[in-house]
Amino acid sequence: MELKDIHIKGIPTEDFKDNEYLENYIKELEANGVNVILSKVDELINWGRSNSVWPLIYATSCCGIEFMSAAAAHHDIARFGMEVTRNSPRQADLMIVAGTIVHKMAPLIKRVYDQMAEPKYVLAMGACAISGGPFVNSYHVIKGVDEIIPVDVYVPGCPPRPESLFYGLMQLQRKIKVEQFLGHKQR
Amino acid sequence: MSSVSKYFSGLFTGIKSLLTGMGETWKELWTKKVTQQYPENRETLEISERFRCELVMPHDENNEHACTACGICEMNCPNGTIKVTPMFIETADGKKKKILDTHIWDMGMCTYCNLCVITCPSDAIIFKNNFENAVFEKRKLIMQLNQEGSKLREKKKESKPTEPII
Amino acid sequence: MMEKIKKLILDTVAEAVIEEKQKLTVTVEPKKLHLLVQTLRDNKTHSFDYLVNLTGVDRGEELGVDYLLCSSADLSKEVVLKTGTSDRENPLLYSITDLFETAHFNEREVFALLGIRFINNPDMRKFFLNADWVGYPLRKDYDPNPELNPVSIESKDMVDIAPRILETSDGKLVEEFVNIFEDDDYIINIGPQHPSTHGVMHFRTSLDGEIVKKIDVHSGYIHRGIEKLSESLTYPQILHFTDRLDYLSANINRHALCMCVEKAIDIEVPERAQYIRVIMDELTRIDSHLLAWSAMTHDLGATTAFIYGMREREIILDIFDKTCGGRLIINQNVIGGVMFDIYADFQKDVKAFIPYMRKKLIEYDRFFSHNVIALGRTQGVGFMSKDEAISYAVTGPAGRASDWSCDIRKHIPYSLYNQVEFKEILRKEGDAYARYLNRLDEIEESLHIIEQLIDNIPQGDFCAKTKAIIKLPEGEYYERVEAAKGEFGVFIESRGDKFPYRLKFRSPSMALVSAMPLICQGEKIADLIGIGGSMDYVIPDIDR
Amino acid sequence: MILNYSQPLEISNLTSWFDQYLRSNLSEFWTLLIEFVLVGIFLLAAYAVIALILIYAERKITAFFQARLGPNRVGKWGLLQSVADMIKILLKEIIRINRSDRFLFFAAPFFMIVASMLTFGAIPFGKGLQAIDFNIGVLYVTAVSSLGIIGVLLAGWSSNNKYSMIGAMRSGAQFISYELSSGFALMTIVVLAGTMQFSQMIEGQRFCWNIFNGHISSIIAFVIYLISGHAETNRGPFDLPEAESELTAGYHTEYSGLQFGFYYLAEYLNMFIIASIATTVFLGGYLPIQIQGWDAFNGIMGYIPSYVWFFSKTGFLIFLSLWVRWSFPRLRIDQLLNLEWKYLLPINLVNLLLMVILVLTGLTLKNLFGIL
Repeated sequence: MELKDIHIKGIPTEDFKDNEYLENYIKELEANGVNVILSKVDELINWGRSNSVWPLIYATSCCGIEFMSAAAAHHDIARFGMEVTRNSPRQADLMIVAGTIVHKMAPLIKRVYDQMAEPKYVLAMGACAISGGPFVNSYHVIKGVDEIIPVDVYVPGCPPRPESLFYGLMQLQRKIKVEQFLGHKQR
Repeated sequence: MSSVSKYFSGLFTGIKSLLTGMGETWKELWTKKVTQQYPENRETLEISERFRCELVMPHDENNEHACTACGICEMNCPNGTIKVTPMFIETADGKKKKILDTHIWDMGMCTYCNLCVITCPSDAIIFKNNFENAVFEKRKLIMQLNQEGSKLREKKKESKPTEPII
Repeated sequence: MMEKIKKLILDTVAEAVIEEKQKLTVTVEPKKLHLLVQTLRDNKTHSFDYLVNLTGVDRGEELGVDYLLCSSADLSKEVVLKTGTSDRENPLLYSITDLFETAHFNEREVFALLGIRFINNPDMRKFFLNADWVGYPLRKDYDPNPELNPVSIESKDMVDIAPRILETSDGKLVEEFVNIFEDDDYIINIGPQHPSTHGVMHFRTSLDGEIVKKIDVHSGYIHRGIEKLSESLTYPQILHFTDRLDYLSANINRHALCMCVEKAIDIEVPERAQYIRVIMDELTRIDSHLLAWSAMTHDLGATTAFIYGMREREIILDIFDKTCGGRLIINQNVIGGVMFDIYADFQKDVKAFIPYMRKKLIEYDRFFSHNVIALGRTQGVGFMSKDEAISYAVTGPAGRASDWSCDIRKHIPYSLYNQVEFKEILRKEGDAYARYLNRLDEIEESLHIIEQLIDNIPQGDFCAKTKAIIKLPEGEYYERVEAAKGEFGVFIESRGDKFPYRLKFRSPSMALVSAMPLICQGEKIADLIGIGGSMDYVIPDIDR
Repeated sequence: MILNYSQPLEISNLTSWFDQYLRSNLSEFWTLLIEFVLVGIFLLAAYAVIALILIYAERKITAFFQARLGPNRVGKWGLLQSVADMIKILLKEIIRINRSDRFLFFAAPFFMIVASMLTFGAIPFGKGLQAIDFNIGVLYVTAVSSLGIIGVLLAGWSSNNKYSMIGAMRSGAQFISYELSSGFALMTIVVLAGTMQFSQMIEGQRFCWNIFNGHISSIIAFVIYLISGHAETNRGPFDLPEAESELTAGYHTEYSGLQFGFYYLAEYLNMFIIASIATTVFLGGYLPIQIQGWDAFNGIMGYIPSYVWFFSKTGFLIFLSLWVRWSFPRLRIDQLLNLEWKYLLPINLVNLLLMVILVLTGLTLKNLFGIL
């Protein structure tokens, strides 16, 4: 598999940022070697997975409102098939961390993450979730949600506009499309 | 008797209100949809000029920028998103001069409050509206704004950057 | 009048120190405070029955509390009470929770952040922070070393035992522990991560079947320490926090802080900036009310209505976006004016929006306001009387739904509000439906205000020149504005520095949440959510 | 009297040919065995396909009601969206939950699926497209479809989750009460039709659908059946058992992966089943629109295959149910029970009596105009 095979409707591969990460990822996977038939099945599975990402919104503050905008009529996250927001972590595929995570919240976000079923992904939306943002110097704020749970995609902005979020979601779709389910490497 | 008439009037006003509501959704079913289709409309999508997404330091064709490494933006940043590292060189006439070494901006931490831009005395940095910034690794959000080998634009006439200052 | 109040105070507590600062300020010793507050509240002629703000301050040598009281009939009548204790090891003050219900959460907040415990407060747990938090962050000698309070990812069991200190009739202090719930209560956690708590509120709710028996409010899941952070930032830098308190009234909150600083250092704000500010404020209010409407309908299960509300909101966001480069957090107001002038088509866009919004209001009315299911779920549900509203300091559309005239724009007109004509929407029912209707009517009033201003924006500067470094002269400054959720206040104590010595935001949402246990009791669990929607609180505004 | 039209696209042509072919080559036993297996496979496939189509349709229609576009990036117009969802959900991890009743927890989704599956077998999809034609078809369908509630109750109980528990209890209360009125509504029509067998009931509606035949009484029964059927499927505004604003995901909060997929499928299938029973009982099932005397018109209508008629009528009812779902806020539990016990049930009883009178006095449409 090569990077240019990963097709996302509407944006050519070379226009995406951070392509080198995916290239490295593919190289790493190829080093393990997978046979062709399996990789075709993998492609089908990944097609299904990447197009059916049901989010769980871990909205704590402002970014949550922007997610609501993204879900509403003007932007319509449903076009990506992602409007099925599951409130139960057991049924969700993607946790969108939208907002500041503080000390008191840390155990809870970890717990919700643990309750999610594999395969699961995390998207850090906005400056607070990425690094603590405006409150980075505060005594009660965690400097980035990646200190607690692994993050797949970072969407910067304060808050990012819905289009930015969609761009991040497409980045995530690209990442899912690279993964192998039947091969060796599983998350 | 009144309770019976209340029962039926309650029933019918209730049904009427429900039908009115259904009428509204029926109308909406046929109105034009307001959805804008990003990314399919990427070519035509207009993000307002002033929208703040990415801090950039405009460079002209000679690879020159306007930053004097004064550090005012760094001082004004409320949460330490900007790191300006100056470098001292000796000019031809033997004076020590402070120039910009690196101007680092952490996109993942920025609150887009615009204080750095409005306080910059030499209008060296501006916000751009390019919103497609999501990446897979946090370290890639830390950006160096001055290009490799760039230098300070000599102050000649009113050599302001061509972009409109927003 | 002022003399009468002074006399009343001196008659009650002879040794009280009365100063005339920005507001009438009275300093008393802790033991006399309760008596004084009670007298002020209960006297007939100048009743100070509305506790606006309760601020804990580390004054250096002593730990103190400032109370801002005002009259519920005339919000411009204000008095500031101060008290304090010099015992930093075990500071104890007297609670006024029995006089003002709103004091309860505020006192718990002061305990969490400054370590002052209040005698006779029925539930002295820390409000924002975990019980095992080391140190009191707002004290000046707080040790910020992260090793003292490491990040823990271990889930802990909830402990429902509250300590309290009571004063017995013979003046002794007794510390005791009370169980919040009974042993066999069926307790469910609504929150902190729950689809309809409007953020990360945590209601521990004990149920009797479907009926809510008792609610215990836990907060602080998004306590970000804004007040502490502000103490080391300059005034222009602090501005960006105000947007993130109640992000739906971002512009109004920012207006409050700007006004507070402007008044303290006497900056004349250009007329044009005033117009832009008020128009943007009202657009923000519409935006916030629309979201409240949408969220409430969503809470009641009408997803379609939610989408309609968000659709109309998007038009306002576009206007914001074009004016100041932000959709939600707009960074528009700065000290001395506004950051960006309006764009060329601003007036055209806003004028196109007004009739559109009016049309949509009619649609909302037909679609939801008279729906028999919606009526059944909101009418008579979550009742709050006027007295309760005042005691819990519930302002904004929710307070006005209980027939309490509490619109700061009418009582203490600021900016251009004394030049425009608008109605204060009051309703007597005090239930969820009244709160719901109040919001829709207030959207109409806001449209009316914008209509009066939009064509008359004068030419001129949009921002006054300010000094590079803004220093506030020593003193205490209060400013109150009417945010979308209710009264938003800023209190700055300055010691002449470029940083504030103490900065406190009076958040309307805290009062709204504090009333939740009262008005939800005995209602169904489904109504708990609906009432939450009708109160329309924003959690980061509470937790700060 | 009954027009025997030949329809080239009718599937019954194919099935009867196939049946004859098998019988001519194999013994009775093998013929039946092969046919049973094929019918089973066909039903299972139809089950999955119908669910996928319904999920897609609902998401699209919902979007259109809400001024949006809905899924449109996976395949043309998003047609493959539910296929992608299915692939995903099949391979999603199934979480074993500590401190739950393991056996019941796993059994619950199967109850749900089996109940709807059993009902599915008795529905006449078209002429000759019915697995079993019971002589007590109506009773059977009512009885079997209500087994699904066991799945919901068990799920709520065994999950050891308080939200699930409340959801399941609500579901129980809701289901039992609404089962009454849906049963009564069907009985009203049984009185009119004089039979419980679906095939006979359908044939009796050739020129006059039951909803017209019993006029006032039938229409009342029809509306009541739609309301209570809608309530039985746990869909908004009756979605209290999974009311997401208060109970996150209600009774299936703890289910993940395929098990959740079962509930998800069953929800849509139940919606389909309710609509198809209503079609069969009230709207003449798979029969085309026929008007006594207009032979040319009848011929044209009859040319459209019967399953097309069936699915379009069912589709219309499903659309109606979606329209209702996306227009109203959710009811509260006491409102829900009020609606049933104070309004639907009494009206229903009176209506049943009215129908009896109508039938006895011969005031039904057929008798009034002397048709048939």
